[in-house]
Amino acid sequence: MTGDLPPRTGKPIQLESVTRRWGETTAVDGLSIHIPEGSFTALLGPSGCGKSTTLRMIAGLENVSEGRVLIGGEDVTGRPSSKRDLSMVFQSYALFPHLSVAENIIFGLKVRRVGRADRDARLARVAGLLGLSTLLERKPGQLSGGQQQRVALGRAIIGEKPICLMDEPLSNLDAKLRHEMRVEIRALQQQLGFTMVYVTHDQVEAITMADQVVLLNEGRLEQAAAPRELYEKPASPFAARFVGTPPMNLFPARAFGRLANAAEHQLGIRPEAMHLQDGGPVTASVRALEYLGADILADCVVGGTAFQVRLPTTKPVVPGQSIDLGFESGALHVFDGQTGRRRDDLVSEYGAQLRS
Amino acid sequence: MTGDLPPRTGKPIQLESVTRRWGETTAVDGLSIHIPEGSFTALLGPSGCGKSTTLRMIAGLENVSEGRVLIGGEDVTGRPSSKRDLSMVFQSYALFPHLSVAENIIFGLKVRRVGRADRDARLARVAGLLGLSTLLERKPGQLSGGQQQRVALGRAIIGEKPICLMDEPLSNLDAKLRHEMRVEIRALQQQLGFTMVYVTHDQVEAITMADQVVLLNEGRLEQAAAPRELYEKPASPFAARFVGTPPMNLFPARAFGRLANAAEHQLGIRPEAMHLQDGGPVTASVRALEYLGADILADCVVGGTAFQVRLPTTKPVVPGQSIDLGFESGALHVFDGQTGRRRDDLVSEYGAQLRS
Amino acid sequence: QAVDLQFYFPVAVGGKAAETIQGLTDEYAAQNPDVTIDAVYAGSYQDTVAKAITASRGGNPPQLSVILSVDMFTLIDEDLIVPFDDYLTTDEDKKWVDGFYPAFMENSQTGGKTYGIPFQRSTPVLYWNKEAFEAAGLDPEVAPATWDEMVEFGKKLTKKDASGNVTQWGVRIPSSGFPYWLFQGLAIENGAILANAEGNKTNFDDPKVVEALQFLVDLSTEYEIMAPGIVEWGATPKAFFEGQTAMMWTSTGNLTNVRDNAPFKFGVAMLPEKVQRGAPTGGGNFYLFKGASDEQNKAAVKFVQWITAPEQSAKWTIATGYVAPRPETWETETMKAYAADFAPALVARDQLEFAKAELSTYQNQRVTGIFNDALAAVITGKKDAATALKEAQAEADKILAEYR
Amino acid sequence: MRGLVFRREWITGWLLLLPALVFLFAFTHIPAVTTILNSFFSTPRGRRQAKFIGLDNYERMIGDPVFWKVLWNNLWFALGTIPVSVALAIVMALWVNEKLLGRSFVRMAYFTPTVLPLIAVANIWLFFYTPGFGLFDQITGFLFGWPATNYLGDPDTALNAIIVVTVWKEAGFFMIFYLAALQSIPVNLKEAAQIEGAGRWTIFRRITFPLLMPTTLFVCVNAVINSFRLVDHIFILTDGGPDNASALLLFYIYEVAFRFWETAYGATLTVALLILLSLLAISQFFFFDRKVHYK
Amino acid sequence: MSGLATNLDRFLNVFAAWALALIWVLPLAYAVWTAFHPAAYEARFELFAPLTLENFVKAWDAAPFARYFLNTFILVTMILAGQFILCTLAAYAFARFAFPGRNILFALVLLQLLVMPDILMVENYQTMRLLHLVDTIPAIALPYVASGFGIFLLRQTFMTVPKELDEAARIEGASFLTVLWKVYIPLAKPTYLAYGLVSVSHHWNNFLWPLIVTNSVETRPVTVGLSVFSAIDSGVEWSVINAATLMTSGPLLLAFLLFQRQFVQSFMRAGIK
Ligand SMILES: Nc1ncnc2c1ncn2[C@@H]1O[C@H](COP(=O)(O)OP(=O)(O)OP(=O)(O)O)[C@@H](O)[C@H]1O
Ligand SMILES: Nc1ncnc2c1ncn2[C@@H]1O[C@H](COP(=O)(O)OP(=O)(O)OP(=O)(O)O)[C@@H](O)[C@H]1O
Ligand SMILES: [Mg+2]
Ligand SMILES: [Mg+2]
Repeated sequence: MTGDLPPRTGKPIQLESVTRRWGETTAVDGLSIHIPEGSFTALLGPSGCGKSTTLRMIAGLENVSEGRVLIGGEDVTGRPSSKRDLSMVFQSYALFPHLSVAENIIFGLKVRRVGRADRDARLARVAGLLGLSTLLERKPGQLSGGQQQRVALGRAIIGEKPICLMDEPLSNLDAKLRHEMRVEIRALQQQLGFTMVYVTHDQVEAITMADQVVLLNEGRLEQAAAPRELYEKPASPFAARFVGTPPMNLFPARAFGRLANAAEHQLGIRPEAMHLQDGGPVTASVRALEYLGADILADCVVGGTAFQVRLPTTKPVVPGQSIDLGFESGALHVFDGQTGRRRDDLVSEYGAQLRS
Repeated sequence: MTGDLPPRTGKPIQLESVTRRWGETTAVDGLSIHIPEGSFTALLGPSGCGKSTTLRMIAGLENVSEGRVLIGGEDVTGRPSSKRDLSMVFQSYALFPHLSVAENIIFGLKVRRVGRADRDARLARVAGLLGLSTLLERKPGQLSGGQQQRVALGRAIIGEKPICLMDEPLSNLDAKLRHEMRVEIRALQQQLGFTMVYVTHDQVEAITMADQVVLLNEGRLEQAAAPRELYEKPASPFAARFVGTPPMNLFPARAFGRLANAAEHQLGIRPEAMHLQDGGPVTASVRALEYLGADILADCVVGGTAFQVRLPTTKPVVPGQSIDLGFESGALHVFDGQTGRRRDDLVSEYGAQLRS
Repeated sequence: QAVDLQFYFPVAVGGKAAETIQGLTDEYAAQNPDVTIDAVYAGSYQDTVAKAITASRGGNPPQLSVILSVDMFTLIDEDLIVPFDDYLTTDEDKKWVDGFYPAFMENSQTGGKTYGIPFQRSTPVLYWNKEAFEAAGLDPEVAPATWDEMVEFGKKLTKKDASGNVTQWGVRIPSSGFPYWLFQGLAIENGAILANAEGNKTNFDDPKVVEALQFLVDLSTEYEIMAPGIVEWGATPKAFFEGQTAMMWTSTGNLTNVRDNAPFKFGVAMLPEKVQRGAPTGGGNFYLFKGASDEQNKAAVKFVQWITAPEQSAKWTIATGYVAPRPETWETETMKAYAADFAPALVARDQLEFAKAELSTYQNQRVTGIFNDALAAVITGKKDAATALKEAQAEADKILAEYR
Repeated sequence: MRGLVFRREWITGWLLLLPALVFLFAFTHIPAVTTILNSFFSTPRGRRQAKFIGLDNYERMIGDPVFWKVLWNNLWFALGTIPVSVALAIVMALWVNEKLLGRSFVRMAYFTPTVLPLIAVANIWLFFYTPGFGLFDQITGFLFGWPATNYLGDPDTALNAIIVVTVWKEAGFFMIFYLAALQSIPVNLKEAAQIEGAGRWTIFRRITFPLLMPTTLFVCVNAVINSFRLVDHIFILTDGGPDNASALLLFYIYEVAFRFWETAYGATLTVALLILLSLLAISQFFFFDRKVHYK
Repeated sequence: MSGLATNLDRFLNVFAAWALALIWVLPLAYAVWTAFHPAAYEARFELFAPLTLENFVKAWDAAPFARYFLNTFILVTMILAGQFILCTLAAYAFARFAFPGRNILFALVLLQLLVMPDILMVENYQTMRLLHLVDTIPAIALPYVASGFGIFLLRQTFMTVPKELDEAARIEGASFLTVLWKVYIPLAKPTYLAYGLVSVSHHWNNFLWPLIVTNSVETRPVTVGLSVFSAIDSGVEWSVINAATLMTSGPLLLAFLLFQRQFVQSFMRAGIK
């Protein structure tokens, strides 16, 4: 994919307490993150939490109300987008309706006067990669939703810029294509070494692709960590429940008979971390079952708190049944009742008490 | 959600060898499907296979090149959309940019002159359901992508029409919200009894929500069946690989040493249907591992054919290792080498041979 | 039962005129309850003809209208007007017709019939800046009386600045829009008559006309006392006020304007003579339109007689600067007082003695259009006078042939 | 079935058009047909009825040097006004659509030609052009010491002087439509282009301008037509002179029809103008409409 | 570096825009200058020239302007309402309906752009007489209510409205007129504004046809009053003409100042992917 250009390395991005307000709405609130060069950073968070806004501020499309944006160590806060040397996939695609697919994709190359031969070669490769080869002459209006999205993707990757921003670039693709694209994008990114900031609502995507996941909530940073850490050591109940499907089960410590006198902490266990274990520490009654293909998701209840467990289809349970569940000791998470912060110091204590 | 109106029951939809062409492109090709009243039908298929086009033909937005569309038993092929009494979520949202969120949602109610009080009550409920209550005065341009999508959803469900068409209505929502929405939509549909045609690329969505899944491929019907059946008895290799993530592994029968003389059939086993089993029938070498959170996806190879297995994180394997895998006999699928059709008659035979 | 009259009038000298006409008609209506007069302002002269013809063709003609005197032949040709004679039956009436200045009647009668009654009539005169005369060492009270004097004075009056750009011209004879009118002054002074009384023959190629035109061109090219090229009519008074020119030829219709706005003492004189004094007349006449009932026509004639009567005419003249068309008007006390106060007003009247009919033929606008184009071509140096006028004459002949 | 639907759409279309067409026919087309018919007759004058004279009027037109002169003038005029005014209109619209210092004032300035009646404005331009004390001469005299220039009175400059006034009028007029059209261009397209490194000019050339094409088509068709229609100011500024140097076709038609009252010949010239404009404007429309990207 | 270039670029743009604006406003500025100064200062631009309102007084007294303003107001309202309705319906038909004869009919509409209404004055006068409308305000208005210009303009605008919005409205059960009313018209608002201002300006300033088809003070528009000053026989009196022009165009300028902000609306086209 590099064409005749030498592969360029990415640039680091630094946001320093960046804020964006519209009147009374604060979309992004004092956000500070560091995105190392050549890394793949996923922005994750609920709808409306400020992911796109953050991306757009990095791109220079949105004014920064407060704070600074640094790219490659330089303060670019006031620099126009066209001078930031990056590419972007818009959540709304933003395809040029009057240009054909091919022209849309090579738009940036033309702007930069890349030679015709090089341009055509790159176009052919990108189009092949995205399965758009037969559609190059069409206008965006004649494409399906997923095809449009792929064109937007093509426009972003053909430029091989040091920074690439993608806003939910695969949301309208089917699972298979999505998987292929994930692999391709990741391969491309590693090969060319550009810095990727990737907005997604798909956790599998975030977890499988990213070096770093930035979790936002209502415009503020919730946690920035490697995917595995985010999954295994969520910093807050929000992070715990947001990452992982179905979400982590949270119980007030007192929900368990054996912990009736515990402080107001919250205990968390992931549905997939529990398994049927006769005489296991948690005894729950099954309320409902949801068939998921490979597994069954069981809605259970313990001490008045509802939670879910993922069980294999091989061992059937029925609603109304009472089951004993166990979990590995490392699967327990404890969060402070007041601050909401993670309390790893209490894990072994609670684990022991539960099993006692 | 029914307001003061009596709950209306859905209408059945029937497509009779419907075809849609643009010049040389055939987007939908002789498609015949029956969608029973009050059912929840998911349209599934790769990007560009004609899902949206099918939906738009049902809605009357796209001319039918050939064939007929029947709604409630009546031929509506030439009837304008406004007379078809249905609602729709567009893949592109199609929000009215000049109207506020509230006005967008109640657009249809106003058109039908629903009384003010009723309208306001319904709006409040829908907005609450979709988490839009604080955004009602905004214009679509001031919303995030996911918020826009929810407005589109709100506009479609507030009308409580006998038929509701949704084109990837949750694609831009985060996992949590998506899950909630799925539950709400399904509940609403069952409560009001309308007929739902739902395009999605998310199989979990299709499988958990739908009564019937219609799988399209290049404009033609691949399979129409209940989700469980589609997953458990895919009618073709395409269906087998398209449904389920990661896709079903397909092997030429001869890839296995023990079947070296078999006919040119294809054998399929799902990655999650295999498990480590010392001395199991399949001996493969591990190539690479992908961390998925709860599981590990192992890329393996047997007889020159690559395939994937989902393994629990609890039993670690390493690349290069050779592993023995087993599977339940019901997990084997056999497809005819010529026609591609499913050959359930051969399953036990192949199963026995493999295990022998 | 009252007789209804509709009366179109144009305005060519600013707001006062419309007011005065309106006032006069109101006054008449008050005095004559048996007539209602609807005086309709109809724009410029051009607009008025357009309106009158459109309305007539639409079957809705006015009974009376003031239109350019030179349009008489056109209106006859269009069969839109009727002569006054049918309604001027008594001796008194006939005497009344003879009571207008003959120069004005030349454009009002043809074929022995009276089609127009002079009303808002004018004639061009020469205005001069007394202070500029004084500065140039000329007697500020004496205007040039002949062409030669005009040239001589003009040379003295033409001033240049250090870089050779002219800051004050000697004379200004505007030539935009309707150059034939002022040129006609020159032509008449040179003894030429541009068209016959029947309106079907022109004399554009008369050597006297050629000579007059050559003189006009020479003012700029040879004597260099007038700005070259087409000289704008509308900006002429302003140029005079601004000291851009020391003398100007323009209509008596400007008298009020000049009196009000000239920031210096000025004089008004007759146009200078060559072989004779001379000037064209100009302005509008009353016409009676076809399609009215006898009663209406009679009432209209009565109204015309009233409004041209001395008292009314005096008011009108004083308000607008138009030349009162009947000598008797000048005998009224009002006019005498006015003239005593503002002597220049008399110059135009006195010049009428030498004035001739304004160029007017059948298909008048077209013929004068041809003539105007020829004049413009010569003034801008695109053609020489003789050829241009010869060509113009040939074209005019072609058009007028069918009227002979 | 389907035929029925199509017919319903037809009927709706026709019904929507009906009110407008009634008025168009009553006040434009039927009178226009009368005009065309008139061109085959002689001008009725008073007692002489109009009589059928076939193509005589057209022959006369072919032989009329003034006609050819004004036609050439008009073509030159069109060439001088259309490109400049359309280009200026776009530039002006882009400017006042941006965040610009004192945008309200600038916008109002560009709008003045539309608000002020052309006749009145023509008088003002008359002053600007007046030799000696006119504004232009005052300025050029003051700055460069140039002598007085008779812009309107010289056949070589008269038409150009008219062109300047027309450009002034037209650019401000078309600016309004471009300004309105600019509002419907989605911002995110500009953003996408910016991201791709496109500067102002590239964004304009590759994005804004193509998306403005529907308006440009409208403006160009109107510019062509206006270059044959805008004559009001000529009456004041030059009255077509000197020697028809600044007369345009429509001006000549007015002269023939409303000064000379040669209605038949006027009709003939009108027919010529209509044919010319149809060729230039309507065919321009149908040719380009297919190429314009609307949505 | 690049910041400097951008600033220079911006500066040049502002400079050019202002330079052009100053040229463009020159006639208006001159009109204001002369209107508020005595005639002697028509061609002399001295900072401390005495100010006067006399020109306005003179202009106002020259005609019954109060009545003329009322008439003009009624006239333009009538024309504008008619044009908006007729042109909207027709443009909608051309933009979004397929029917036989569409091209021919559109050519007929374009033809109206070509035909100068003044040329048809005599015929139209006859029509008005047949309708007994001579000397009424509707007579001035009628020939202009179906405007080819407006139909063409609105068609171009409607064509750029995203089809999805039309579709979404139809799905919601909106009839074609509701779609027009609730989708096309609001989205074309800037165009309506532009057209409205242009049309009002044009008919506010129209002269010849009103002059010919009306006779009485009760029906005539301000231009007729204004025309009194464009006298031929006397020279041009710029100060009075310009005062009169400012007086008659004043409401238009005011309307523009009020509406100009509305031109810039930024909501457009979000909400569609
Ligand atoms: N206006 C058009 N002209 C030509 N081809 C078109 C047009 N619209 C759609 N198509 C083609 O028809 C096919 C089906 O399109 P459709 O939008 O139905 O796909 P889809 O199944 O909805 O895909 P996706 O999941 O990507 O939205 C696509 O290949 C598309 O390129
Ligand atoms: N122009 C605007 N005016 C006011 N509020 C805005 C505007 N644009 C965005 N917002 C608000 O800012 C917040 C953040 O928006 P943003 O688009 O960044 O969300 P997001 O994280 O990308 O969400 P999604 O996943 O739904 O796309 C949202 O609540 C949104 O409503
Ligand atoms: Mg977003
Ligand atoms: Mg689709």
